[in-house]
Amino acid sequence: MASTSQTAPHNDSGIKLPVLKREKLILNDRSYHWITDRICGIIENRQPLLWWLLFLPSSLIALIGVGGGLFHLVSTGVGVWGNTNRIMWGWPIVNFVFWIGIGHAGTLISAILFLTRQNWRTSINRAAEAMTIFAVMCAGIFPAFHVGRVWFAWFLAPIPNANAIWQNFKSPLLWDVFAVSTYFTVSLIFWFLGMVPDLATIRDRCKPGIRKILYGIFALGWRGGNRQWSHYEMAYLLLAALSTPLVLSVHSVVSFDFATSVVPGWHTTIFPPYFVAGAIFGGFAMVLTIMIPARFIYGLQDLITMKHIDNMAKIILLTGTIVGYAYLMELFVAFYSGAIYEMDAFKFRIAGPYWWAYAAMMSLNVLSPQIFWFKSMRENLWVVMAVAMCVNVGMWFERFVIIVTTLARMWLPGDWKTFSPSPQDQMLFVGTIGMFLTLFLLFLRFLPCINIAEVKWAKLESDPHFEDNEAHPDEGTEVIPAYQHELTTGKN
Amino acid sequence: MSTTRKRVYGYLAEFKSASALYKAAEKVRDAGFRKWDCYTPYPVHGLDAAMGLKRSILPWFVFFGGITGTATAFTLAYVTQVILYPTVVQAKPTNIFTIPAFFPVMFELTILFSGFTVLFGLLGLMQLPRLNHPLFASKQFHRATDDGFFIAIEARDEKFSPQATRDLLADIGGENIELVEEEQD
Amino acid sequence: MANIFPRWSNLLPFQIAFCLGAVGTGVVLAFGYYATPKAQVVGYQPSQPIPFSHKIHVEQLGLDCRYCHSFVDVSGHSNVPSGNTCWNCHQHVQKESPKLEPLHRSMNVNYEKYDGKPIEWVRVHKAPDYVYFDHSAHVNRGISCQSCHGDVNKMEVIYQAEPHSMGWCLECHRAPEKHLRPLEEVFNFHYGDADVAKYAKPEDGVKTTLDLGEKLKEQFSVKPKTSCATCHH
Amino acid sequence: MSKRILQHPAVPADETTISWRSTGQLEDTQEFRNWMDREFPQGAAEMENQEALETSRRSFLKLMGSSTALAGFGMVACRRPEAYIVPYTNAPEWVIPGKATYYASSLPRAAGAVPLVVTTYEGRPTKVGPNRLHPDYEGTDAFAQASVLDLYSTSRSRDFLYGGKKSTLAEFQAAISAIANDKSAKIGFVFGNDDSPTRLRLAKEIGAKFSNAKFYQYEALTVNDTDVLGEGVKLVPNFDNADRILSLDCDFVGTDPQGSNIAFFNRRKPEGATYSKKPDASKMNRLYAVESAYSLTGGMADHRLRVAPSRIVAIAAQIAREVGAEISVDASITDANELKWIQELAKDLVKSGSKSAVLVGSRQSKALKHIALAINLKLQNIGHENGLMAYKSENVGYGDIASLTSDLNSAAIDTVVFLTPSNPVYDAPADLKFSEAIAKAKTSIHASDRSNATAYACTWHVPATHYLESWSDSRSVRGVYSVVQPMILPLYPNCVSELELLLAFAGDGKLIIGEGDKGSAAPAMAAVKKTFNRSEAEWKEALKNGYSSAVSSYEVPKVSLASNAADAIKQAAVSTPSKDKLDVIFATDASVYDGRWIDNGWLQEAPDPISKLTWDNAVLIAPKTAKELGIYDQIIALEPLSSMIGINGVLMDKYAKVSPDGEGQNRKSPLINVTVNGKTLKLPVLVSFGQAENTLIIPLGYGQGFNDEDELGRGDPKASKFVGLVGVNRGFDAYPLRTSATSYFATGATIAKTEERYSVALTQEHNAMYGRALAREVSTNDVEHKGDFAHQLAGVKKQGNDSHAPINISLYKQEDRNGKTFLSDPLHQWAMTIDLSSCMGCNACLVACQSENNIPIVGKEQVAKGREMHWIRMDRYFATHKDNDFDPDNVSLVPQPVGCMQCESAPCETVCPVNATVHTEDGLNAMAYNRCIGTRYCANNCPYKARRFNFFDYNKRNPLIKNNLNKGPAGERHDGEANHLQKNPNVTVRMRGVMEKCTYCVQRIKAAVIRQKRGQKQEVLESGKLSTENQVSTEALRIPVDSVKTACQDACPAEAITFGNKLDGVASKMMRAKDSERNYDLLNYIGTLPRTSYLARVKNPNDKMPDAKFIGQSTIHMV
Repeated sequence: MASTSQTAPHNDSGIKLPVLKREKLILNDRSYHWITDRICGIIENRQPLLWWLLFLPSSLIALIGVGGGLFHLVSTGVGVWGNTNRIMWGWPIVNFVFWIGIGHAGTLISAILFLTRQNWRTSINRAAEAMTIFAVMCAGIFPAFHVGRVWFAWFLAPIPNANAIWQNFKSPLLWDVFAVSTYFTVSLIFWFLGMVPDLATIRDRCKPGIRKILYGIFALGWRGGNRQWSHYEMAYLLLAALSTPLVLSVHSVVSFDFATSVVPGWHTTIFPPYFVAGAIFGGFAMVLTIMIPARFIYGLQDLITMKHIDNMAKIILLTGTIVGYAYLMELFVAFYSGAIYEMDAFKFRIAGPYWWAYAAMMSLNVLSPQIFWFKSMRENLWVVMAVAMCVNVGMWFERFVIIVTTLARMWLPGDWKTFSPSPQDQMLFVGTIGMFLTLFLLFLRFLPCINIAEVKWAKLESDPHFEDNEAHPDEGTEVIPAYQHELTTGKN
Repeated sequence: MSTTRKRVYGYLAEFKSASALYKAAEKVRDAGFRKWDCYTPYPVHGLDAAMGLKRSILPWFVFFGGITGTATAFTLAYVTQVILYPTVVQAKPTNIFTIPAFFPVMFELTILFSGFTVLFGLLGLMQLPRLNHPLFASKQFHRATDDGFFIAIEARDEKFSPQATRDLLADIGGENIELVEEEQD
Repeated sequence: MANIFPRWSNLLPFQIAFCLGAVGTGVVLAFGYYATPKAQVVGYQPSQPIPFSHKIHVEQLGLDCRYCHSFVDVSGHSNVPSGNTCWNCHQHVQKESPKLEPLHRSMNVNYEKYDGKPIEWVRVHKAPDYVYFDHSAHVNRGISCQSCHGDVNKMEVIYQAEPHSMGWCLECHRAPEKHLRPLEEVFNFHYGDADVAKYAKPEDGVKTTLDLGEKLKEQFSVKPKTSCATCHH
Repeated sequence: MSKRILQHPAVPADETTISWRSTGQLEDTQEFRNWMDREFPQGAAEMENQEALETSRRSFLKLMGSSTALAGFGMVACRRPEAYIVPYTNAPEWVIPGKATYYASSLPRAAGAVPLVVTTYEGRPTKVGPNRLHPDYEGTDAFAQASVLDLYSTSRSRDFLYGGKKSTLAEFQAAISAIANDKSAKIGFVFGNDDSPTRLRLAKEIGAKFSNAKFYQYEALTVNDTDVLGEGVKLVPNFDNADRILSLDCDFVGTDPQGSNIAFFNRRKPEGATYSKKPDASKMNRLYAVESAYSLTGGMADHRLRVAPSRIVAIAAQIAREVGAEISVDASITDANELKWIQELAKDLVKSGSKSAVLVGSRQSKALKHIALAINLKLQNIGHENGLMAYKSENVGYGDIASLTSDLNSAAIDTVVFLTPSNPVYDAPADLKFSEAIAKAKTSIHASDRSNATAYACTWHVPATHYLESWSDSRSVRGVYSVVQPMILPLYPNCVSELELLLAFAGDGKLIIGEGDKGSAAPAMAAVKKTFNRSEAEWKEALKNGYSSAVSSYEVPKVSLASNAADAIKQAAVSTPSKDKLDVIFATDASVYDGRWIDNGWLQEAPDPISKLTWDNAVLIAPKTAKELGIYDQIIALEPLSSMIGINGVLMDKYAKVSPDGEGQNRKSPLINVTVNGKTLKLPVLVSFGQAENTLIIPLGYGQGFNDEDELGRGDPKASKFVGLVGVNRGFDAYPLRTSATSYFATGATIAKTEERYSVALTQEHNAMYGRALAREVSTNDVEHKGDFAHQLAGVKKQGNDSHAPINISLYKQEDRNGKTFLSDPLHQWAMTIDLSSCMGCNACLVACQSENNIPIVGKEQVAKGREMHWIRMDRYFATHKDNDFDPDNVSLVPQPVGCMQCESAPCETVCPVNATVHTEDGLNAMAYNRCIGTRYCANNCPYKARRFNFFDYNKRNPLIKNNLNKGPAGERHDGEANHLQKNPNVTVRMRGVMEKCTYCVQRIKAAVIRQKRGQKQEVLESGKLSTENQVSTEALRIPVDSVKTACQDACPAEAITFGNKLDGVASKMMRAKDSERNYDLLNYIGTLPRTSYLARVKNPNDKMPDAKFIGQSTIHMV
């Protein structure tokens, strides 16, 4: 598959480059031009067959699942879903929280890692941000169409009306509306601004024609002058600074939907940190799920190196452990409350009608990442991929446990009833997965999936004082090309 | 080939590496030019100093943008919830003690407004979008977004002289020096 | 390489932005006007099967509202007079008038086209189905017909004078004094500051209808509610 | 201001007839149009038409007004649809458009007419309530409440049928005049068991006219006591005087009414009927119940003994012996516990002597009735001052179904007229082979409002009027003369009332329907008036009050043991069932009674009070028996133990796991074959707690017709005609198992398991409280604490979790920025109490709410999913004292109606993003439907789960058609618009996607408040002074104490619900109840400050009884 990745390293700057004593983020002394070529190549060359094999089915699923599903829903009523008078929020909200969670890693990588000067982020942040945008789009579908009268959803917008009535700013749901829409908008800005220089690159490489014009328009006439760069860098820094609290706030606000209620099992102060950790956890898992195949398909092993994967695995291990702690703390808080309702809520989670969901959540989210304590496991891509998939599933189950299990056994036993999802429920969820894949594949097809400018900047010689180092001769460290490394460890 | 006289934009010179560009920039700066710029495929750190650029004022825009957001959210919430039509929900007060409930929205709008100020403030400062620019007419300029490092000195600069400037660029190591002229359309 | 975009394109983005802005504002304004009940119903003046003139009956003949709308202070629903109410007079008065043909149709047994079918008046004032407006609750507490239906006594053909939107209702529920009257004046379309003297002494500081309204608000302990269930159930 | 003059096309004269086609398929008939003209002779009431009929609260008026529908469209569609106001031409008296008119009437039935007050709007009845003026006021049960729906039922019979084919009035007219003029006709009339003086008079006239006329009385589940007490005599409990009551399988509060229970329930309240006294256990009555399966009566009982039906005679006999009545029956009680129980019971009865009452199930064997009578006579408790009263009706001299059958077979009669509400071809005992007998008749006429099995078996079917459409009279339980007057002319012009038909026979055979010729008085009314035969003034009075004391009521006979009693008792079969000789009880069903309510959606959807089953019947069986018979491989427990990690015995605890039959829409009960009397019936089985072992309970009245959509493929094109959309494919018909000998219970039944399962829709899947002390009970006679009642009362508020829950303290003051507090209304602060001590758990409140608040039915599938819409639901909990060693399987039953609690600090409100549900100044938790966008967050956050969501357009799309709801816009609408005529015009009809819930009947509150203001104005004007010289005090605007009744409260036959204004203080019954020590808040722990509170149930056990120390303790000593 990764045929294009086998091109031999060449160095057109002529001179022998001494290297500082640290592992390079870009292997094999790739030149600026090589980087440009390789990344733009993805867009300019014909897509590998695999791309079509993924794109066609997923777009079809998206069309039927989301398009068809929503049509039936709106024309007929929320009753087509499995929700009942007992479980008023069923799968739809489970899926909403699931997707919103995934939508966190992107901005996190771009913003927090940027602020903390983690240069290794440069080669994954673009894709991660794209993922964020698409995940939030998928997430948005659920709450939006979840309301019984979606044609009156504009009641949520504080616009003056003849009824002289307003929204209820005490409602966590209203906070949610503001939080999610803000998050989406800011992420979009962040993503787009980050792409402008790369769009210019593509523009300048295109043959004249419609594509050149389109890229030209979106590149806004970027010239790469330093008078632009200086503002641009500042803007990027600011956005990062803004997004960091934002990304933390969004899932906190989502968790308020539960934490501020009186429902036993929801009414917990640890929800915000617990949800945020969970979101980062799930988000990184999804990044890995998508990037590992992508780097093979497009031969980006030199840009997305084992170091990146290793780092992400470590983050998953950390956040996974935090989430595990939260799970246990919940139990303790319930026990400590001394209230039968609280205690039962968790008793029923563990061993009640949905014990399997709880078991799945525990094993997939808390146990599976523990394998990352071992370096060898972090270096084995199959393992990493497997764990990432486990976490994706596990996080869905976490939301299922929180929402469905709790509502099915609330205060009055006389009103207990279990929940069963309708086909439309499942259709829509699968549909959003299809939609997510479709959008991501289109992104790979038409937009630079790696931040060209930043990757170049991550090269050592990008430092203007680089040549000053010639003073003290340094042969640099021997580095095995990443993909050879994989050939030895990963493929068995 | 057109016979009409073209307006000169200025000189465009290429440099072989970021370091070379850096050093050259310092010289151009010292030569006292104002209307010139370095073109690089990625942000070369320290180049601002080398060019003698001041720190971007964008943060100030954003600061005030953010303040506006906070104020908007607070006014919106307070006026509608406490003054215009206070509704009784879960026996929660509709007076100053209600304000904590407004914090999430206030926070979000602060971020949102700041975000927009960043976007539009930046576009303003970079004077983008500008789809047409004389430099695009240059044969080699497209490498500025790939692996080329350029300096362009504009003819509008009062220190500009067709010969001296060209020599200057040559001295500081500029290659493929090119006189960029604006296209007629 | 050459410029892909012509020079004039540099202004394009700004032009586009400007146009969009203009259009957007226009749409908002348009919506703001047409989406409000005012635009929809105020001034709604359909033609009626019988060109009944409130002006003549109220202003010239001085009929009380309740002569025809007999249940307005008893029922939540202000009734439109039954055919025989009209017939009482019009079997004697103006009985030749061609305008009254529909009345003859439904009431006059001797009329050759008599069919006994009721007259179908076109509805002018309509509260939405989810709003429960009770006439008697207002009329009996000193709110005049005039407050909601305008100067009916001046209307040749009846039309809707007020928006009847929720916001409009709330205005009065929050400040009823503007509309409160002595119960005797509820059906008087000429009520004004001149009449105040009848009910209060100027030396008490009660000169205008508003002053009187303030006074009555206390006296009748009028405390209109603005919570949902007041009108919606 | 600009005036838009819009010219509208004149409405063509023929518009009316044209656009009738546009409304509803079903009412689009000539008859319906005619009816319209006749109902409003001079043109319709005020009409209007705007939006879709369905979502309009004025549907009815719309329907009427739709004669001019669409006239304005096209012209002004862009603005607003043209609407017309169509006033009366001649305004009828009494009708004020927009105001309800109330009429007194009564619902005739076998156990005595139910006195009613009927609410009508512009001539259409929308709601029935009890008539409190009536001497026999008894509240209303679910049947009475639901009866109004039958009037508008779309499956009502509209046409004459001849041999099952549509026929006409004219043909029928010809047919009966032939019979009526043949004096020698061998004609038989079959009446119901209700007592109608006019019918009696006409029957006599007919008897005089036709030499060979015979008269019969038949209702499937009604047995009169002729052989025991003498003809027309019945014993009626006199609960005011009954201190000790023994029910021998007599469900007198439920399906076996014996008269008004108001007094009984009032004496369940230790503070007295009006909560005005100190709690005093000695003033309470004590109920002993001996029964096989849980009935509501058993639920109320202080001491309950569960025995198989075939042993009840033995128990009764033993009691009789202990009491000292000399009767001989070869049956003895071996079980020591039982014996002790019986002895103490007997002692208690003897002690109370004449202040006791022994009631026996009306369908029980004669032997048992004799024994009961013997006991009563011994106790000398029959008489005015005593526990029982005997009454004698003149409504006697009728043959029964057996004699009818033999007369038909022997051709003693060849013409038969069925006027009974029952359905003999369907529900007559199987051994009579009634359908064969009826086929022998030359002419058979069946008059009913349902074209059921009998209708098609007869030569003629006559569409009968509903009791709200017809003139008649009836007698309540103690014989008080009660009028039945029509609220409305027959909805369908062919409908004939019972009296009209009889008049035709009595007269020259001319059938006059509705009003007389040329508007002369209706003949039926004339007939009733003739029977009444008093002055015009008294007649008017009778119509006004709904009854007349001027007419003599029942006489009081002397009752004595029948001569043949001894023999009858001797022959009494006493046996004991075993797992291969099971007892079967053919029970009266709480939803369809004997099957006559099969087409009533409200009743079908109202869950069975005990099993919580909707839309079906099932055989009930005790958990142990179910295990023994191998239906389940473990004993189904109240709070099943399950293990955490699969291995039994490891970490066993109550994890609220799903029952073996599944839960919600996945619940499927096993089907078993029940074989008895040589017949076999396959039906689903449900485990029922507190039921006697080796006993099967099969409710009757279901399975009347199936079409090809039936889950078990029982489709039958012929039978499917017998029922409407509501009644089709419902349950299983047990009548074929039933013979005249075993009409109540049979012995020797066997069952066989099948592999099949059948989906059942339960509204409550978990029967226990899981240690939560939700529906609390206490004992007057707490044996462990030396019978300290005070101690028990003091503990009520501290039961369960509340024993250690800290008090909730609010951080902030409840006020707005001007310091105005929230619950600021100085006039009214509404609140409610529900007294579990008198609440028995019937569904009257639930159905009353449904008819008051336009609540739609949703159908079996939706109920199974858990989407029923009842604003007030009836939770029913079983609980048992953790170390009950007397009979641990005899769990106690505590019902708990749950509606919106109107929490002062309501969690639902704060989470609504659009302010659709907020609090009002007078303490209501308001719900603005038109603001709701349906996020359903409120319902999640409601701890009581009192909120209901319109998942589909239940009011628009017919939920009963298979898969119809999922078709959305393509789905079929409700067939016809008649059901919209029932809607309450003062309550919005909710559309899909909207949340709804109980609002304390806010429409009634508002009406009362406005009425009060109107009254104020009158005073002001009458004062003669200028209005401005009058001071209207706040107090003057407060409505009179307890003058508003919510629908549930009004309906409640147990007066368990009180509602009122907190600011009235102890003047209000509600506040006195709240001051009771028994008063507690449900889920007080959350601190929602609910305005609805509960009064703990008080059990009044006899401390001598062996089970005394377990009674009324189940929520204190929870398992």
